[in-house]
Amino acid sequence: MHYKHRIAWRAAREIKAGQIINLGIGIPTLIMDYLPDRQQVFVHSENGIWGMGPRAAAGREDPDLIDAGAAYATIVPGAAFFDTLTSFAIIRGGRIDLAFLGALQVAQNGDLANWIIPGQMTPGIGGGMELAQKSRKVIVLTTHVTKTGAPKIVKSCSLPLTAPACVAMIITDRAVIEVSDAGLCLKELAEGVSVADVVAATEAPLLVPEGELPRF
Amino acid sequence: MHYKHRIAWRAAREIKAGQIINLGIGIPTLIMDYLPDRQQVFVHSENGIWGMGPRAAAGREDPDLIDAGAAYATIVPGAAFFDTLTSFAIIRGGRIDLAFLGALQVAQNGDLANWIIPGQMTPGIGGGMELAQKSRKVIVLTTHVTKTGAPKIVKSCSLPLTAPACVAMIITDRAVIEVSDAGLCLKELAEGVSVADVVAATEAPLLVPEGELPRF
Amino acid sequence: MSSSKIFSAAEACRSIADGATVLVGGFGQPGTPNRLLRQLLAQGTKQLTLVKNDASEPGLGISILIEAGRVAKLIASHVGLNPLAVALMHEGRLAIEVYPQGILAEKIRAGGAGLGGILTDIGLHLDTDRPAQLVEVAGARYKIEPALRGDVALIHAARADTMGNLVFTKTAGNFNPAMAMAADLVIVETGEIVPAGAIDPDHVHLPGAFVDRLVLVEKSAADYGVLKHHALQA
Amino acid sequence: MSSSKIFSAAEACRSIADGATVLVGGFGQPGTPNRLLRQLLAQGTKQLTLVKNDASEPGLGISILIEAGRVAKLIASHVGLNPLAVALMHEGRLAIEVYPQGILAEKIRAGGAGLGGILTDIGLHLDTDRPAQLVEVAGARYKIEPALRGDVALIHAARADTMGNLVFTKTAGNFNPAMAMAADLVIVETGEIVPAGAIDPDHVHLPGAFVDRLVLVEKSAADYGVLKHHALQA
Repeated sequence: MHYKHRIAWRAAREIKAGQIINLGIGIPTLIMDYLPDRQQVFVHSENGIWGMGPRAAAGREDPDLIDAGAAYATIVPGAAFFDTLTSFAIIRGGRIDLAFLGALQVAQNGDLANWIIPGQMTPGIGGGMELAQKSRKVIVLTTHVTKTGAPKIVKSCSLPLTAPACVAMIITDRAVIEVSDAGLCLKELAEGVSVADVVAATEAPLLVPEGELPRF
Repeated sequence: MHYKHRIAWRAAREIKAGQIINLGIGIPTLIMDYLPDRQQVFVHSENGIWGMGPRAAAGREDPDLIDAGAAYATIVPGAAFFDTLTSFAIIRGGRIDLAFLGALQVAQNGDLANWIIPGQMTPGIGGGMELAQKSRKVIVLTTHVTKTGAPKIVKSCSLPLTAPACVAMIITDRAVIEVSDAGLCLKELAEGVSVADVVAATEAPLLVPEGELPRF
Repeated sequence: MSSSKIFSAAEACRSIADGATVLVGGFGQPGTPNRLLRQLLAQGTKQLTLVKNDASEPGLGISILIEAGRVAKLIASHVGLNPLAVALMHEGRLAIEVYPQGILAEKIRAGGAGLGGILTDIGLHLDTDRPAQLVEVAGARYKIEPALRGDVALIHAARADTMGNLVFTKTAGNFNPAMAMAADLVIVETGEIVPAGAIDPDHVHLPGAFVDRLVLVEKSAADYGVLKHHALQA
Repeated sequence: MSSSKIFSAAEACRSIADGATVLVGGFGQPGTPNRLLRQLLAQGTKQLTLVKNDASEPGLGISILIEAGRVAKLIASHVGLNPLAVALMHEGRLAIEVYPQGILAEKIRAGGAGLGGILTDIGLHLDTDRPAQLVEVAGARYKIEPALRGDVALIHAARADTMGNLVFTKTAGNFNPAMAMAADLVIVETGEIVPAGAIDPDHVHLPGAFVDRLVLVEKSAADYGVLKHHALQA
C-alpha cells in the first residue's frame, strides 16, 4: 500500500459513526475510499455539499458537481447542496466534528501552518483557516518530513500559522502522534519504523510510552 | 369613498411600472386594491414574499401564507418566498423602490415617528425602522390630525424617531404634501378642504404655491 | 449527528433546562413550533428567555408559556398582537427587549455563522437602555450588534428527511433557518419525515448538518389551522 | 425592476466601465459566468477589480481577463490553480488580496444586506499588510471585516424566470447568491429562462428583487463542459 493510502486508511479509523467530517486537499481526500460506513458518516465539502460521495467514475462526471479540489464528485442519498455562506456557517458554527487537513508544519502545541511559504508558495487561504480554527477536532495528515528531509513536526512553526493550537492528532507515513497538554505523545508506529527513527525525524520533543507500540 | 380608501387610491398613483413596493400596516395595505397594473408592480412583504397578491378570499386561506399584518394573503405568478434574512437584505440592500408607511408624527424635515409612544404604546419596532431608513422613497399615509385633533405634521417630532429625514411625501385625508429641501410643500387638496383648513391643522409651516391646487 | 434523529416531543425536549435561552421560529403563527411549545408547557420548564419575532397571540405559540409565567424575558421585534404580554411587561413581570426585525435576524444569523456580531446603521439615532458600542468604518458610523445564540432552537419545518434536511414553505420559513443555525441543540417539529434521498438536494432549505432532533407532529386545527379573525368574512 | 429584464450579452454588459469593481460568481468552473466574462474581454473593459473565490484556471473564467492584462486587482480566497495569475502577481502586474473563503463570502453578504461589516475571530493571529480594526465584544476579541460591494455582479444561474427569480444547482451556487445581493447592477447569465410562475416560489434560491438583467446563453462545451484533467481516467 502506498504511504499516502496507508495514512488515509489509518485516519479513517478515527471516524465515529454519526460524525460530520471534512476532507482537505491532498492525502485527506483519499479517506473517502476507507470510510467505515458510508451511511453513517456525512462528508462536508466547503464548496457546497453535505453528503459527498466518492469521485465520479470516468464518463459519469457532472460539470456542476465538483469537490473543493475541483475533482468531479458524487453525492450519497440524503445529501444537500448549498451556497458558500451556508457552507462556512456549518464550519464556523462548529458543526464539523472532524477535519482532516494537510500541513507544512505542526508545532508541539498544536499550531498549524499550511497555507503560505512567504515569497515562494502563495496560493491563498481557501477554507483551511476556518476549518482549522473551528472544527471540533483537527487531525493532520502529512509526510513526516519535507521533500528535502526537514522535519515538519517542530517546536515552533517558522511559517505563518493557519490557526493556533488547533491540531489534536498527527498521522504521518511513520507515526501517529497525539497533541496533549503535556506535549506530543507518540502513539503508533508505521510498519518497519523504529521509535528512534521517528524521534530523529521530529524536531519537537516526543513523549514515548513504555512498552511495544501498536503498528499500522 | 371612505377617507382611508381615498388616501390609498391617491397613493397608488405614485407607483411607477416596474417598481418594488412595500405596504406597511394600516392604510397602506389598502393600496393593494388600487395598483395600476398588477403585472408590473411587485409587492414585497417583510415576512418573506416578493410578489404578494390581494388578501385571500373567504374560505381560500392558507394557514402558511400571511402578510406582515397577519392577514391571509395570496401571491401573483412569478412570486418568490424567502426567509427573514433575505427579506431584510432586500430592504437594507436598497431594493425597495417605494415604501408606504403609517405615522404618529412627521416633521418638516422628513423625520418619521411611528413606532412608540413611551409609557403608552409599545408594540415594538418590527420592520418599520429598516423600511423607513433604507427604502429609496418613503411616502407616509396618515390622517392629518390625531383622534383628539392634534396635528401629526409637526415642526419637530416629540416622539422617538423611527428614522430621521426619510419621508419624501405625505398623503393624508386632507392633502398631499411634498417634503423638499425648502420645507413642506402643499401639492394637492382633498375634495371639500381649503388651504386654510390644511394650514390650520398643520403645525409645521407649509409652502403654498400660487393658483388653484389639484384636487383628489 | 446521531445515528437516528427521530424523537418523540417529550424525549426531544426533556433536556431543556429551566433558565434556558430558547430560539423559537415563526412570524405570527406560520412556522411556529406549537407542538414543541406545548411540550415545554406540559413539562414545566420555567424562567425561560425566549427569542421570537413576536409574542404570538393569546392562547397560541409562545403566549401559552408567557401566560403561565414561564417566561422571564422575551427578545423580539414587536409584541403588538399580544395585549397579555404587553400587560405583563407594564406590570414588570416580563422583561421585553426589542430590536428591528431584520437586525434581530442578523444577530441570530451571526451567532449561527460563528461571527462575533454585525455592524449596522439602523437605529443609530436612538437612545435605548442598551448602551451601544459604536465604531467608524470607511468613514461611516455603525453600531455593533453582538451575535445572539440559544441553548436550544425550536423549529417548525414543512418537511424533513431522516438526515434532518429541512424544507420550509411559503411564509412559514421566516426566522426558522437563521435560528436553526444558532443553537447548541436544534429540535425540529414537522408534519412529514421522508426517507433520505426523497428531497431533491437542490430543494433543501437548511442542511441536516444543523439539525439534532426531529419530531413528527400531527398538525391540530387549533394550533395550525386558519385563524378566523385574520380572514376576510364571506 | 425594469419591465423586461432580458438582454443580449452585449447590451447587458455595455455599461460596465473601465475601473469597475466586478463580483464574479463561481468556485472553480461551476457557477462561473463564462459567457459574460468573454463579453467583457470582447468589449475591451480594463483596469478591473475582480472579486472571485479563485483565479480560475488558465484559458477559463476570469483568467481570460487576467491573461489579457485587463485586471488590476483580484480579491480572492485562493489562486493556487492558476500559475499565470501567481506569476503576474510576483511580477507586480496583478495585485492580489486574499481572505479566508467564508469571510470573503460574509464580507460580500454584509454589503448585500446593507450592513457595515462583520466581526470575526478568524485569522486574528495573522499579521497582514491590511491593518485590522479590532474590537472587544462580550469579553472576546474580534477583527472588523468591512462590507464589500461591487459596481456590477456577474452571476451564473441554472435557471431563471422572466421576473429574475433564480435557481442554482449542485455546487454551482457557491458565491453566486451572496454576490447577486451585493452589486448596484446585477447581470445573470443562464441556460434557461422560463415564464413567470413556472418556478415553484418555494424553490427560488434568490428572488428576482435583486436581479437587474438576464442573459440567455448557450453553454459551450469548452467553457461549460467537463474538464478532462479533473476527471478520473477510464
